[in-house]
Amino acid sequence: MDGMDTTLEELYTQYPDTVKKNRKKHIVIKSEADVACPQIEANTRTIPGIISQRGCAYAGCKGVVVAPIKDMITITHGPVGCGYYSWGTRRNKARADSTTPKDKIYSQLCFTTDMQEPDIVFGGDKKLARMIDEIVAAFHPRGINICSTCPIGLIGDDIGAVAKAATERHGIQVLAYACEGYKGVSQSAGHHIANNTIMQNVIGKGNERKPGKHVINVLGEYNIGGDGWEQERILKDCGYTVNCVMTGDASYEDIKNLHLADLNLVQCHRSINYIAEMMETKYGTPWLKVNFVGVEATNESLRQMAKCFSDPELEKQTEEVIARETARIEPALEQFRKICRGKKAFAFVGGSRSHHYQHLLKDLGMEVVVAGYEFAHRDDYEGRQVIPTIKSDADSKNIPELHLKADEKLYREGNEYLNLSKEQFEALKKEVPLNYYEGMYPDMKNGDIMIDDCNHYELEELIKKLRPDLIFTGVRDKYIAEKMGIPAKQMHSYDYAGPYAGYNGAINFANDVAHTLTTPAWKMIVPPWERIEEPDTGKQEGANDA
Amino acid sequence: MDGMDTTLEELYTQYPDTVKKNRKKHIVIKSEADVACPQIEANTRTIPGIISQRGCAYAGCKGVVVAPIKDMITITHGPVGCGYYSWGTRRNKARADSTTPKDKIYSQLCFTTDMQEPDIVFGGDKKLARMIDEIVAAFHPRGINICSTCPIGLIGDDIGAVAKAATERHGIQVLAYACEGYKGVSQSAGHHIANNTIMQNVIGKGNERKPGKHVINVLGEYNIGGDGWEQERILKDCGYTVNCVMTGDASYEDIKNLHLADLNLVQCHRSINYIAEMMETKYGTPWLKVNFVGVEATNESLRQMAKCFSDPELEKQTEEVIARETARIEPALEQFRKICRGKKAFAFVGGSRSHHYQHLLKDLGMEVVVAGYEFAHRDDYEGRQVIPTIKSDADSKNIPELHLKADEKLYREGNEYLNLSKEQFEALKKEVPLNYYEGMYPDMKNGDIMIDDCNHYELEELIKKLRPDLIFTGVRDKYIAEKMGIPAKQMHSYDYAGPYAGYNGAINFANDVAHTLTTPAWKMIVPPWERIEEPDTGKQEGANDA
Amino acid sequence: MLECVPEGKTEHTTGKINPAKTCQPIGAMYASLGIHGCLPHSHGSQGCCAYHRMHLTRHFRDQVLAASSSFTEGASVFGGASNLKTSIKNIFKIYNPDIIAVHTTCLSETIGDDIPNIIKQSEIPEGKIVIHTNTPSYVGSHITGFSNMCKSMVAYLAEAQGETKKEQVNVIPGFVNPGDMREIRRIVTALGVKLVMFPDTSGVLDAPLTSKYQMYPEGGTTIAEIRDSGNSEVTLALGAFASNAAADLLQEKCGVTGIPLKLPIGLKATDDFIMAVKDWFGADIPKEIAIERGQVIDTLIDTHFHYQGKTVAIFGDPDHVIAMTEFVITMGMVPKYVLTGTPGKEFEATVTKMLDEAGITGSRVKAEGDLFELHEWIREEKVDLMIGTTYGKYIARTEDIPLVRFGFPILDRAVHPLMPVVGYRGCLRLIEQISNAFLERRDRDALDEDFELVL
Amino acid sequence: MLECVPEGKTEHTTGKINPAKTCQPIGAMYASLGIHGCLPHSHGSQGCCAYHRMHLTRHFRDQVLAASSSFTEGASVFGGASNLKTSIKNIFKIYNPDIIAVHTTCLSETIGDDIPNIIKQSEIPEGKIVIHTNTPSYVGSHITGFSNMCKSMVAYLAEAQGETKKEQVNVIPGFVNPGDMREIRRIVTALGVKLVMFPDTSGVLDAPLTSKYQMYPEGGTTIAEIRDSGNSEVTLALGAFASNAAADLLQEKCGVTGIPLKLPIGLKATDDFIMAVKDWFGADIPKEIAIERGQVIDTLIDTHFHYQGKTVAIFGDPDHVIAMTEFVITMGMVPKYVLTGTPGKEFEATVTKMLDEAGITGSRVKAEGDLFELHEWIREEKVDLMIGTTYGKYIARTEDIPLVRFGFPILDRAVHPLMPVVGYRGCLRLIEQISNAFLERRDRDALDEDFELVL
Repeated sequence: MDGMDTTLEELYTQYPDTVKKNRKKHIVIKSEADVACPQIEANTRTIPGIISQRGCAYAGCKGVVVAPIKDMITITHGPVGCGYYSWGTRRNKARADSTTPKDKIYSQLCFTTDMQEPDIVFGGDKKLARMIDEIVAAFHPRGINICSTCPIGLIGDDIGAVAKAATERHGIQVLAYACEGYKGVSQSAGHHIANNTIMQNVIGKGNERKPGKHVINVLGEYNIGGDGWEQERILKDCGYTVNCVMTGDASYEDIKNLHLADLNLVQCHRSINYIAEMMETKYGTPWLKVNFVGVEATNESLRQMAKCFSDPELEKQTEEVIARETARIEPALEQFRKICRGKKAFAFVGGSRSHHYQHLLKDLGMEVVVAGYEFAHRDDYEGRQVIPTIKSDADSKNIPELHLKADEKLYREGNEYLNLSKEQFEALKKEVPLNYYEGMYPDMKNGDIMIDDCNHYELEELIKKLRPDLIFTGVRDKYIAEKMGIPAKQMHSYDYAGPYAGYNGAINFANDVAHTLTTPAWKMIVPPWERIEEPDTGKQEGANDA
Repeated sequence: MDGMDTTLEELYTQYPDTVKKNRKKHIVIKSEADVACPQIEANTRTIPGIISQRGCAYAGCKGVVVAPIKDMITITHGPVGCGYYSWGTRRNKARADSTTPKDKIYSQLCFTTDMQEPDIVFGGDKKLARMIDEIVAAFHPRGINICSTCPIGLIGDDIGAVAKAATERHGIQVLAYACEGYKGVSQSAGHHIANNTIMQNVIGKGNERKPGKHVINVLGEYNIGGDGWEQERILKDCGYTVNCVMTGDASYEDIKNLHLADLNLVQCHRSINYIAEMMETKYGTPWLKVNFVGVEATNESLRQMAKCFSDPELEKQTEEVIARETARIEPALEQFRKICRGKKAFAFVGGSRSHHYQHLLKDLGMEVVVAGYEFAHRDDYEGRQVIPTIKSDADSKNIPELHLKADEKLYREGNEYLNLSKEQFEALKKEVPLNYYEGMYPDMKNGDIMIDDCNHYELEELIKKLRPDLIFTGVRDKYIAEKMGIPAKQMHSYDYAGPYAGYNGAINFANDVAHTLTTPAWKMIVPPWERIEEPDTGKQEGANDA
Repeated sequence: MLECVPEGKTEHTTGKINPAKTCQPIGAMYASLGIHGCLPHSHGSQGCCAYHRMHLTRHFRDQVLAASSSFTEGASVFGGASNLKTSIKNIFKIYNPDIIAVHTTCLSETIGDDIPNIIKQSEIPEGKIVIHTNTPSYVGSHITGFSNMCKSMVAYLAEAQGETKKEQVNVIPGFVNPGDMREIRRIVTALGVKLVMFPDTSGVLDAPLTSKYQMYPEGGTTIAEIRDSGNSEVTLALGAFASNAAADLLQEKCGVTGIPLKLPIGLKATDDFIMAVKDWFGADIPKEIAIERGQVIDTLIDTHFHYQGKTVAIFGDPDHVIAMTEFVITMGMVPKYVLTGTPGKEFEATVTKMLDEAGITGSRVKAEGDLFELHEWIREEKVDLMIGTTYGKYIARTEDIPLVRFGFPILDRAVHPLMPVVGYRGCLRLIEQISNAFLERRDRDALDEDFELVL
Repeated sequence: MLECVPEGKTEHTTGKINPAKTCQPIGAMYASLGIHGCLPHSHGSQGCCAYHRMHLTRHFRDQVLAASSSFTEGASVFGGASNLKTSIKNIFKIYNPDIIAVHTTCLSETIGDDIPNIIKQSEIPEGKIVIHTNTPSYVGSHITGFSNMCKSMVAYLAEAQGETKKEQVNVIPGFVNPGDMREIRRIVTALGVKLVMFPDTSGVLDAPLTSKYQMYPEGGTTIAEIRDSGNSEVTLALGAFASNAAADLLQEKCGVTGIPLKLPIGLKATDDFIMAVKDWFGADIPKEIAIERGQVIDTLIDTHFHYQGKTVAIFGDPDHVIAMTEFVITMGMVPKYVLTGTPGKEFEATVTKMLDEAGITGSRVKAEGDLFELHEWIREEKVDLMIGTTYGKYIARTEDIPLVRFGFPILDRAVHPLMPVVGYRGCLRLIEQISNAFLERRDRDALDEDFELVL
């Protein structure tokens, strides 16, 4: 504990005073002595010039939440880059199904207005409108999203008006997301914007409840590497009807019916908690924070869900699934544990995943000693109880808060959704943390570091000082870690494998981690000529240009 | 003409006297002044040390004639090399059909006894017998060929006895070909050995005549690049039943019924004329030398064939095919002619192909100025009329001549096969050169060179002196020619394209030749720094080792 | 795959569907990484920087470090001067680069931040340097951004010390891989001529993994070298779109003769490159290079029947596509569709001239096109081969056409950034890839009876 | 495809079905081509020479010249002395090589021709040389033949001039491609050590196409160099099967220390090769080489998830297979089946030791095997990848397994003989080929929803 303090103090010395002052607030050492989580600063501006991993509101809105909707065409309104970079890079898998035929899936295409200088000068509204017309004529999509990029807000293009006119012209919904990159302080602003637009315009438009006794939504699951499909598999096995995995492999049609489920599960708390909360307000739908990453975590989530419905058959079936799946994968897991056990990791990933993966790593006998998020809020670290105490600042104020009311027709009480009496519901809430998320902190161990918006310098220093065995991070940090001699796995893309969620995901993950840890090249980094004596490489300089 | 004489005299000067004396006899300049073809020496020993293109008896027997039989397993009895080199390298295409299912085609496998030193010392008979037993047990082939390689004759393995015993033991025909590589002077000996063995052991064993009015065999067609299939296509269109293309895509079953056709067509005169001749003797089957390489040649062959049967319907159908096919390909051919016209070529290939291709080249406006064979006999150059005058020598004597007689049961007169009266038949023979081949010489032009067993030195000199535009040859010479700046096409393998026979073949060939002639790299051989001034490359030597 | 793509010709006049280009700043960032000890800086919202780093990292599979001004809404309204000044101060203090190379974004360009002025007002430690270039995302493409940053290197750094020039050649290599830059260096060095190449990402984006971590790896052109470029006799600008602007400025500013060349990809373009060096410096062609050239000729002749006469769609960045088109013609193939996303009429003029000279008719050539349009062309009339970036893979799969990956970006294969396609050795690599693409396809599609051992 | 191959385990104890080796003489012929100005001569029936030339030509796509004694039945009965003497006389007169390298065949070996004696009786022009080696086809394989000819080069040519040795290294490169030999030369030269490499087919079998034809191209080890090999301090024998015999004789005859090494294919084997040079000569490792090594490490780590844990069948020549097995283990793959056609218990011992050290169990290792047996193993339990010669393509297609072509012969692809697989650069090529084999397969087999842009 003291050691870690010293480590951090050493780290801070390189910083200019203002930076030091700022960054200290973003870093917390877990102390079991503390009763509650110390306050961590989060969702505030990155200091200019600091090499952060953060993206922008557009990335959070279009890249994370909106793009996975498979049967809508998403037009990026702006210069070419933003649409281009967010094309095909997030591994949100999508496939045809009974509601969405193959020719209505647009996941592999990229649409951008590709604004040119005259558009910046004279406005891009007309270009956007024309592109929509051409797209509708050519593709006949079920709906269109328009996501704006930085210049749009400045030049005053009214994408809302364009969307409204197009909706009327074409008779399909055209939605406008004013997710200019400069909004907020990270992707987080974009999540919120996306949540708002979808909540206001799509959810509740449908009226077809899927058949089944227990109908649920999985919110904040983007089906990266097929995670959502593995979750659906398990949930169906337990006896649930999955109404919609949102937005991974989701269709516009499914989202319209989102309010017709009995329970919202929340996987990625950061990116989707707004919808969960707003649905609770508007429709009364209860939500449950779940985690399907990790065997024990999956089991725990399934058991909590079963409790919600107070259905012995469901509970029985759940236990059967848990028993069967656990038994199936345990022998393989045990093999991988031999490689993984005792290894220490850093985790910087996603909107709940730095927390989620701690469970899976625990299954493998590994520990996360440093963890953090790029774009989290305090509640993701400390728990939702701190939300009322979070002060809004200039950056967060410009993201509209929707102040919804209970829907006159559709609102029902939480207990009704779950088919419980009021008393049963109150009892349930004591057992199961409905409509609540406790954050990452409680799962960390004494002396571990929780760090918000970790930057390159901090990462480099922490690696040098703590020498972890493995780093879970994004592609930008991956090769940095590796150049430092530390194995790294991309946890936004799973190094193109997956799924990593659920039982099958645990095996995939364990296998991949074991491979990464045991890649023979790690032991061969030092060339044989340096193993014998430190060579005077300077002497050789320029000697061998040819 | 005089120029060519001088050219050759210059060429000979490098030779030692004995070599000069020998080689002069193998080279003839076509002179229209001569009434008949001057005698050319052929089918005599290659002088030791001379870099010849010739192969051996094993190559001629196993590689050319025997291996293409698709439903027989051919075991090479000897050390590993000979079987290995003749594995998969001749492009004799074979496919399943009504008589031969896929699991009875062995074309892509290689079987060798892989003799080891003890086998050489103590004999390989037992090993061979055991291998046959294992093969029969595993593969259940319809028949087995044993081809011996050089040491077998010397160590005295009696493959005939092994074959006989195995035939009895397994109830399938096991045939022995004593085709040791040193026999004869080239592949030619092997052709003869193969012809003898098949004639004696297989042909005539069957009794199922294929249905059809005019049933024919195509002999000496090995279906390289699918040539045989193109010929079958045309022949069927004309109204023939193709009994067997031998041995390209032929089955053991088909060969047994070879004697049940009405007419034998001979494509490759050298490799198969023995069977044509022996069948004439034994069964009376008439044979006709045909050439399906070249459009005009194909037309001419088809017309001659039609005449043989004196069937107006057949003649009409033949003319229809000729008209249709010629019209179909002519426009494309004309395009290629623009590239090919006026180009001069050398041709060294195969057992009639140096002759055959002259026809196709003529179709394209090209001329062969030097042509020859590796393994031909005088009759291939001069015409079969010279056969009685060919003296047998020590090398040819050791290839047995089968002195067959007319088969008592099966012999019929030629006219009966063709359904002609004797008079009609005699008249036909005046119109169509039945049972005859005129050789290459008549088709050559004044001043052209005909050269037997052309060797590296002669090729190099002739290229330097005559600078042809294109060389048709084998893979060994191809890269030599190209290094001299002359485009070359492998005509044993068609550079892995084809078919080159028939109408489709003419188009393929023209296309490939045009490509080869026009490959842009030919014009870029001289580096730009040499285009400006001849560099003093010596100065640079050793300057840039790194 | 791509069942959603409409059949037949569609009206597509506006925007891009499946773009074949991206925006300027990433090109500037890549160029900046080719200066030793440089930290690229993106003046805009942090999302740009995040995207560019991610995208470059995916192509190169190596670290890409860059900082951002991290605009928020406030900065967007009031201007980014303070963000940039803070950035410069923090970067030098925390990350200690030798030089910061600032590029703008559509955001800061729309705002109209006056970067030179802001830099002047910034705290820059003694001996440290800040340069900048303007890279509005709504003009040109990533290639324009690369070009602009190269030009700014000249504008800020190149100096002519007097009239007399050094016997050395500048090479502006274009937006090519570090492996290509290494190979260009090898060739010029083999010719015995001193080389100043800028930018040079070799050693930066193809850096070895050793026991030591370096935030600024050993590679990259040093500032001293770029300064010295003003004293060179001549500049070879490889690729008009990426390199001419810097060469022109060098001529104007320092009197260094600029020679515009193609990227030295393919036989002719490599000939031209080598002859440019030879002609200017009277360099002798070393045997090694002559052998390599002769091997290319040999291979082209040996393998022509694997590809000659086949039709190809070539797409990607303009300098790459131009050079590849020339090489494909040299191979006897037919460039049927030639497309770049980058705007520029010179592209169409250059390619059309090549086609005319080769007597090839019926091809389509387009600048500022997109892959949706390329797909429409291919649907109208198929080609035998596609040569271009990873983004072509959807079309390749849908239409069952082999794809030879070439250019930037290649996101789904590894090792390629280390393997040069420039020079004569590069020709061999390309011939091998193209031959093999056809041979693999032949093997795949062959009927059993046509499946052959020797090809 | 291969429907005729029986299901299940068959009795196969005798002969070979689909051999994974060929006969000695072709190896001797290949080695001879690595002497400058040499005409190989096959003492036997002309079919051998024709086959060997054809086969080498198909692999190298370059001219392969060799003469034959053109035995007829008479010579087979009475001995080939006269044929050989005539050959020698004619060859020098007509083809004028500097040296003739005679090898025998199963025919002349069975007859028992006494070659040294015949050579002694031959007319050999002043300054010209005839050497020979015995290559009975019924012993060993083509690798043995290569080894024997290398040994004969030493026996006939190598001379030690006194006790003191020169600071130079002999390298016997093994039966590798000319491109490999070039790369070995580059590496040793980069280490600053003078090299005598024999044989050296670079410049012979990868000769450029220029305007001038040379029957004996500029490449190949000169006779003077081979003579001088006796004065070298040390011989590195690359590949035990191909090179140890010559190195041993050189040690015995001239006192040159022989160091047996693996073929420098793969990271470890290249390390060993470079360290052998460094350790003996105290050579400094140039930066260039260190960077290349670091790039290999970097690439292995970057790409491991493309192949790690996959099972492989490796087949071909023993030295190649041994080195590739080691590299495949270095890559974290599992060599499931390891097979050579060449006899030799050391093969099995060497590979088994590697597998044991890597803790890999359940693999099958066999010398003197054939591809029919390999196919049976694969049918019993499939592998993810095959690495070996073109002959593997039938199995690869039948069982739908990707094949990375490696070793000798490769008959159905071009350019490979120019592209080194030795050294660190060779590692990159192999990693690229292996990665791409898996990635191509992944793209091919992916469901539409799993077809991805980034991999």
